[in-house]
Amino acid sequence: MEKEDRLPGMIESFLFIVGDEGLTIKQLTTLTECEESEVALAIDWLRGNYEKRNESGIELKVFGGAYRLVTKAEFAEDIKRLLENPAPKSMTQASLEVLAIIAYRQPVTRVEIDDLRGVKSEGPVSTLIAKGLIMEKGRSEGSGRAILYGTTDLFLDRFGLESLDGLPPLSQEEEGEPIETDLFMTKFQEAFAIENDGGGNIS
Amino acid sequence: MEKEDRLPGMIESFLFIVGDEGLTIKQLTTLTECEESEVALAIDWLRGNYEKRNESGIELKVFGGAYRLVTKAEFAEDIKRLLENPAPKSMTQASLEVLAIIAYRQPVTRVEIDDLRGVKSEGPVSTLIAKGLIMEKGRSEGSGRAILYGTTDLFLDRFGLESLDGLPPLSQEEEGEPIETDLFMTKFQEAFAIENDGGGNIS
Amino acid sequence: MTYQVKLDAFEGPLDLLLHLINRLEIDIYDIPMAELTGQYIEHLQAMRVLQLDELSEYLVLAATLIEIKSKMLLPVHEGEVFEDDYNLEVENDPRDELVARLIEYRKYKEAAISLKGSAEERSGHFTKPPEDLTEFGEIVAVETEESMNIFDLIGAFQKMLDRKRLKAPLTASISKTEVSLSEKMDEIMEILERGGGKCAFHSLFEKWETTELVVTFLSLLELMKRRDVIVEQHGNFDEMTVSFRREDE
Repeated sequence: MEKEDRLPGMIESFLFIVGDEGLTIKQLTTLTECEESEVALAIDWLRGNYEKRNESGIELKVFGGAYRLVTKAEFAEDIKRLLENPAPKSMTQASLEVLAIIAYRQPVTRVEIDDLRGVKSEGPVSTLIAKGLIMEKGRSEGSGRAILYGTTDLFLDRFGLESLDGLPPLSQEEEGEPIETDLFMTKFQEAFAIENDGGGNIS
Repeated sequence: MEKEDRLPGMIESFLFIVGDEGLTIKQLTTLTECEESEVALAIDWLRGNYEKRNESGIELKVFGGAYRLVTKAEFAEDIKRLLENPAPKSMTQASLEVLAIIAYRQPVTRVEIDDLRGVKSEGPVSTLIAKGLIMEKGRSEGSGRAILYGTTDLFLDRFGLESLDGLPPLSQEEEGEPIETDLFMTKFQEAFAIENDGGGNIS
Repeated sequence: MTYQVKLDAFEGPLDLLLHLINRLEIDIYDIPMAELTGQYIEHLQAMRVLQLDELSEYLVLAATLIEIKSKMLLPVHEGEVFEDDYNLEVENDPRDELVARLIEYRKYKEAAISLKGSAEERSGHFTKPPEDLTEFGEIVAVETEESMNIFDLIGAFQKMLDRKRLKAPLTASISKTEVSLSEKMDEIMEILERGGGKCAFHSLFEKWETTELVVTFLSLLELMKRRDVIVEQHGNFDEMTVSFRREDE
């Protein structure tokens, strides 16, 4: 009984120590020497508690299967202000497209990616590897034994996904114009308008 | 008024991010853009709150004028388990980080590795040596004659590389922009070199 | 119609085609091939700035468009159609394959936008570097399964650079606001004053922050250059002392 009382605090202290590494529920189970169900309960309790204390600056999130303590989104601006450094350059549209194809279709070869996009994707693929977002996941059965690509755990973390199941479903084509398309087109046009006004690069 | 409400959370998020370095009340005053008295009040409130929530795993402490979030002493024994645990991801991550730095920057001294990671890398370095993945590759020119580390043939073998040229390039961003601290360290070392020529040993 | 387009804003021929379809308010399931092909080729002509290998991909699609267009222009001769082929003839719209490709591509283009959104949201949550556990004792060298590969290595490195990005500017921005070279020089002179004109070299370096150490050191060098202070060491491993430079020297 006493052990259980200590469990949330113990988990909290572990998560604090490991910081951005996070811990999986399996690791937490080993570390706390408790049952997985108890750990899951304690995590839920902790998570709920952070949410309740709305004056709190941190909260508990799970990305890529690893639980971690992170600062609340509402303080993002304050933190960015204090960091003073330019945010890491956002990815190019090309890299994002390639990443989306790999995320949803993995494992996938580069030829398939090229075909889908109608352009060569060599550059974006190596950029994504260098960023640690995708990796080789074996070779295809075919004669060419082409490299199959898939996403990494870092991808899940960077994109705030619990697991690959957390990817939003691809838009289903319906008869009539899907709303998402309009939204996308509007966004695209906005980008375009900016482009035309400012004359800068979209990248 | 609203700003005041956000103050404890903001301070908590700041303290969380800086980790073991902590922040002085002066720094917090600058960072939050509040009055020192308000900050002091918010800290007291935060501290009291941590004490009240006795299920909490962390608390707020002052060491040498710097406020820090730390784990509660009662979990010290449990945290030791984090060191002995068979496979905490963080340990692997630490070794991989060190290995990556050595692979891409070799030959490299331990001080450089520590500096890049912002934590001591003694443990991972000796683990990697024991595993035969890295080895001593001579001594640096500097006054300390620090050991230079490089990767071994076993490393190439384990990671399926023909040669070091087979390492995928890291994203250009990283290569291009020198990290601020690196710049400082370079200056520092230059300054030291000058000093050394003129005078005796600094140690 | 003159329409200024920045062509490198397109990710490829399919992207350009989608853009045109939207701008011309074309129903993607019933594309007027003549109009679209015309517009597409018009754009290609403006694209001469593109590199040849990029252009070739656009040209391939242009050829496809022209092929579809000409197929559609071909009159369907009733007599040549076998009766049991009738259904096939109806379904086999020459545009089908292109439409399917466009729709498939559009799916991922949308997914890319939503991914970008999740990345932005995620970037609003900051975390901290792992604590240094050495105070708790010797880190046990852990034997892990050797299933790691080069990609784990890259991932680990990227993560560390991120962490660095988060950490370095934070300490730098704090020290920047707090210690400038001239402030530090004044501080050193004050310390000397208090110490009766001298102090131990190492006592100036008791702060742990890298940037502050550097500033202190550079200040000291500057003071030496200006001949305000002098640094002396008697024996090889003796303590160095910093002192005011005497007038008569």
